[in-house]
Amino acid sequence: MPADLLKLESVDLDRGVRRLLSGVSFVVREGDCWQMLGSNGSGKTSLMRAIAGLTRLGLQGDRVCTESVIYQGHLPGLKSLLSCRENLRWHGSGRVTDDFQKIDVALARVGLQGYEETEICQLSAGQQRRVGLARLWLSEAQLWLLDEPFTAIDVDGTAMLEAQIQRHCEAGGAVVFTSHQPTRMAALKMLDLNQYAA
Amino acid sequence: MPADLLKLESVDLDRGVRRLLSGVSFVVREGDCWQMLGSNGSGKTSLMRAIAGLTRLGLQGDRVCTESVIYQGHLPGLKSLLSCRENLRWHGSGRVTDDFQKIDVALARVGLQGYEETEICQLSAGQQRRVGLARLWLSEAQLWLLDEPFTAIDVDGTAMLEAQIQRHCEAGGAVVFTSHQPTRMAALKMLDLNQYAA
Amino acid sequence: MYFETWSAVWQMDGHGPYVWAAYSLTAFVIFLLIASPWFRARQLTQALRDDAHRRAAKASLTGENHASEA
Amino acid sequence: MLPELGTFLRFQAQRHLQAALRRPGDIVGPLIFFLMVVTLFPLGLGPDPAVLAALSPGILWVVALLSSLVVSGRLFQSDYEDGTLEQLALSPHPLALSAMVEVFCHWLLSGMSLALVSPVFAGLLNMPTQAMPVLMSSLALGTLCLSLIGAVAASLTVALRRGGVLLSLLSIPLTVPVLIFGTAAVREAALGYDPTSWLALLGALAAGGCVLAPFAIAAGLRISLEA
Amino acid sequence: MLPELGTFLRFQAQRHLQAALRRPGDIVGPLIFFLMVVTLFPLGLGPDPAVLAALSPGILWVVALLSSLVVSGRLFQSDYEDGTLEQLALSPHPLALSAMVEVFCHWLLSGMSLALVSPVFAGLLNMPTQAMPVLMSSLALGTLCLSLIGAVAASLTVALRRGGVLLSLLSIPLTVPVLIFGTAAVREAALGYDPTSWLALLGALAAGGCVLAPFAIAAGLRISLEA
Amino acid sequence: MWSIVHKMGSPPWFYRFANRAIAWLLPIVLLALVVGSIWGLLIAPPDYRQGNSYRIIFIHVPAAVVALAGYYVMATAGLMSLVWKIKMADTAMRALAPVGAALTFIALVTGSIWGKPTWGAWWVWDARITSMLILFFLYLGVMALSEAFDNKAAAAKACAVLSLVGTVNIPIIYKSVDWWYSLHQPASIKFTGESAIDTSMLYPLLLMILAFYGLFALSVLLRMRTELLLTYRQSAWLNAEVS
Ligand code: HEM
Ligand SMILES: Nc1ncnc2c1ncn2[C@@H]1O[C@H](COP(=O)(O)OP(=O)(O)OP(=O)(O)O)[C@@H](O)[C@H]1O
Ligand SMILES: Nc1ncnc2c1ncn2[C@@H]1O[C@H](COP(=O)(O)OP(=O)(O)OP(=O)(O)O)[C@@H](O)[C@H]1O
Ligand SMILES: [Mg+2]
Ligand SMILES: [Mg+2]
Repeated sequence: MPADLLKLESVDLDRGVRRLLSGVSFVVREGDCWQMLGSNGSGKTSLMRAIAGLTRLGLQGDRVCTESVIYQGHLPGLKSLLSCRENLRWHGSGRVTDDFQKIDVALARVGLQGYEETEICQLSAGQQRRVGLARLWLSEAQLWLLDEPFTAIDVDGTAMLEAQIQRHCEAGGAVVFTSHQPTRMAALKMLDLNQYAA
Repeated sequence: MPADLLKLESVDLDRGVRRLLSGVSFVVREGDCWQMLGSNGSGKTSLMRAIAGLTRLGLQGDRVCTESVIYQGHLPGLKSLLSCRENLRWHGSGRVTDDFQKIDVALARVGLQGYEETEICQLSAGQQRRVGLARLWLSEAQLWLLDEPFTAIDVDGTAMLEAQIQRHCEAGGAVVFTSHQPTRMAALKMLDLNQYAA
Repeated sequence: MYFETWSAVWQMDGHGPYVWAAYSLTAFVIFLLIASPWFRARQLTQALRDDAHRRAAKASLTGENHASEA
Repeated sequence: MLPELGTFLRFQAQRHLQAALRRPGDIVGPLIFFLMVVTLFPLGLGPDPAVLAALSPGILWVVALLSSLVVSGRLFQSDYEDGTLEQLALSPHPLALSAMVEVFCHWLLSGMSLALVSPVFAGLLNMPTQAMPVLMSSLALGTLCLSLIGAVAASLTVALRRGGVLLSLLSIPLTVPVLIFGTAAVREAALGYDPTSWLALLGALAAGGCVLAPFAIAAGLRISLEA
Repeated sequence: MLPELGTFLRFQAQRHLQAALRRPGDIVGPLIFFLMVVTLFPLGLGPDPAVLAALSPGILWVVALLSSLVVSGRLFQSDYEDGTLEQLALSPHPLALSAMVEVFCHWLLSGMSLALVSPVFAGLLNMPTQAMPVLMSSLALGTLCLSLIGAVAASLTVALRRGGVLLSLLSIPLTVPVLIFGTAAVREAALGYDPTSWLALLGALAAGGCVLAPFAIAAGLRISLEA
Repeated sequence: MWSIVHKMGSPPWFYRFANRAIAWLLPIVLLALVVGSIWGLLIAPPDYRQGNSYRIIFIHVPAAVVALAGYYVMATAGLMSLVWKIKMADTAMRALAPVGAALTFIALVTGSIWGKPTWGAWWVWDARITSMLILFFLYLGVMALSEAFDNKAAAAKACAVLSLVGTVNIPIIYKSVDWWYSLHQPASIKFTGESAIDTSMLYPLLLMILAFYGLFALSVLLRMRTELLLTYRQSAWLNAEVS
């Protein structure tokens, strides 16, 4: 049986004084791909941050999570004055690389060939998101937590990202992502947060 | 024949030293609904801002645009410390209202009943976008320029916004919007910016 | 010439260091003011010319190819 | 419905004041900052009351200038970041006027409040009591000029990432006359002379600024939206 | 692959310095700001060289303190706003160390550069030449303390939309010892006495700060991410 | 008149004009600078009160005079860029500030070097010196603003606004600094040159002032040509012009 990468057991989530979610239980195993669903304001972002360990105050219950995790939230974590290549030397959550060839390959994968030396602030909304997503090609983390990764990404980019997510899961990783759009991915598990609304 | 609300005639668009688009011509008449397409970085946002009249330095060519226009870009134009209701008293482009009933109706339409007194900074990403979109229910402008209005909006919200856009066009208004997702709207005209790439 | 000897020119009754420092600093700034845009322009025109040559060479090459094909 | 210009400007002012009153820290903060900086001077320059009294007009005015600059640097920042500025620029009402409304509200909350409490600070530095009214009025007029200058600089730098220091570089040279007239008025008053002419000069600067600055601010904001 | 702590910190430092050097204006800017503020004092206090020379240690130190506080208030701002801070907090490397790297880089670029050029400013105020080395060393040590204090305040206030100014005011009282020791050292040196004991006190403050501040900063940043 | 302005506004025409003007100006300016310096350093007699240190005047005063005038030239360029939207005025905006700042710097540094033997101090807060320092700050502000924008067109417009605001302010600043200084009952320090200057010193001074005006024009044209080469490196006319 594949190993558990993340385990929530009857977790309650508060935001300020309000209880958002109660009794959430779910387990992410190697090879799993979860889409988190829920209407606006249902608590997807809050739960994602709590899973990643960014907010601990509002979380009650048992949370077990692997160390080998990468989180990509609404904010891309890019320095707007550095170029794409310089930014990706430092690709999140304490991972760094000096291998420019690998970085350039990742940039090409997300469709940014020719933009290696462009500063982030000179890119369009979607291009900036793509630089952030290029980290997924560089990372060696097992569990990916992605909050609305398809935002501002065009049709080609969406297909490419879906393929990468599936590849990662097939290789024994696991992905939890939120998205309001239906995707074309196979073997997707759904976690609907509306049912846990407190 | 319906009147022209916006007319671009062989317009070139520069961003810094780079030419983004060349030879764009299109006309928006009353009742038109245009979706602007184009891959990431093709110049949708730049063109939208130029149409609205926010950037003039990079635009060469003839641009005629009605005065009765509302523009909603990537930034919602909301004060994060004011409540939804207070924010909507001032609903963009110089229009104001003191009619709280109308504001509350608009908020209910975008699914934010009960959040009238909540401060913007306490809302989720999608809820904040919804407050911005509530302006469309309050506005009396004829031409709507919407840059990625469906970002962060859930499935119900998307349907509701699509319906509102169609209603506006049927009532003799016109809408130009960008979106990477295909929509379910009827009688949609497409403007593909990739074909004007310089 | 007002001064009698060259050493008097350097000394200037004790004010020499000040005067010469002022003049040499000015000369340096003027040199920068003229030289830096001058060399930058030379560099840029050279780059443009190189580009033109490269394009011309490429064009003639492909042109020959077309000719040989025909 | 497009409102009358008057209604529109009233709404603008209400919006601005409401948002500011929602965080009173932003109004009280600069005052406490001022107070603390004033207390730093006896620590740095030594506690001799006579020396402090002689220097007090200069110290108070320099500190007022600095704190006014620091505060007014953020004048259009939030409007730019949340997209309000785009909406104002697209409004059929003149951008110059709506920007001026913001500047006035800002001045009311920062400059005027500083002028009102300034006697407290002056007391800390042993300034003679007869100079206090002049201190207050010179600060009231002077901070209006400073807010206008700061607003011009802020409008030009609002789109620039990390425009913080740049803003001071642009505005400090322009503020020199305000500083000179302001200190002169207070010093004359402290020495028992008539400060009216200096106050009149400050008033002239403020009036001239109110007429000319709106154009510069509107032009600056439009350029910032282009960047 | 998870790098060694050393490599990771080196990358952090490079990233920070690169972004700063991309805009040399960001390093030169604060120095010119300092220069401008120094010129404001003769304008406010009068041009008498003897008075200015006597006040120069205090003036230079107060201005250094203010400009250091203004600059270091934004220390973690961009990291917070662009999401870098979230990534740092999730990294297995201690947040305290990566934050300290930022503080050191910041100090190198702001405090050290200020200390290096400070003789120019001192010359403008006619400070005696023999005090210059002491001015430089006291500023180098003192700005390190100021950066640490500023960083603690910045870590606590980075997420606050409300009353941010108020909290950063907490840091001014903490800086009082630095100001007192710094001015004392320079004044003693200008009068021809031995300033070593004051410099030693400053050094002790800096060393103590380097040991304790990291914990406070890391805790502050984690709290800010919860907000 | 308008046709000239129109022509000046066209980048190709201006590029050709700049090339020709530089070819003429460069030797003339260098020659005038060398002749004026030799005249001032070696031939002119010393001042009866300051001795030989006064020879700094031949660079100090020309630099100060041209630096002051330069700000007004910059403001005029700003007006042309904002009101008539002349493209070359944008280019000029970005070229003028560094040159003006350099000349102001020369005036400041030579002045303070001159101050050491004369007053015994490198720096004194005299009214005119203070105004010059503020002018230096104004130039630095324009330079910093122009560097901070990525978009060159926006940078030029922003600098135009700033320099116009500065121009409105300059007379006020000068007047206020004068009053500030007289308010403080200045110490006994005075400029010596206020009395009529002897013709043996006047002629080299006039020559140097002319030479510095030429230098100003020359370095502005040089910088503008570089800007043109950068901005229009893609365009056909420039490629034709270069090769
Ligand atoms: C940093 C210090 C100084 C600065 C910034 C400075 C600045 C100026 C300026 C702006 C002018 C004006 C030109 C005009 O009004 O047309 C000038 C002229 C002059 N300066 Fe200086 N100056 C400095 C130091 C000195 C010193 C130390 C001396 C000599 C003792 C000196 C002697 C003169 C003379 C003789 C003139 C020309 C005569 C006149 O127009 O009154 N300056 N300087
Ligand atoms: N500030 C800037 N300076 C220079 N170039 C820029 C700047 N912002 C964007 N660009 C460039 O302009 C092009 C168009 O950007 P724009 O934001 O208009 O694209 P878009 O079509 O809206 O893309 P997206 O779908 O990603 O939102 C991009 O290729 C980008 O590289
Ligand atoms: N800073 C805050 N303080 C208090 N409550 C908040 C805050 N931010 C969000 N909330 C509330 O928490 C709830 C969940 O927000 P969250 O951002 O997790 O939603 P979400 O599911 O990600 O929504 P979306 O689809 O819009 O991104 C919302 O109802 C919101 O009102
Ligand atoms: Mg969310
Ligand atoms: Mg876009």
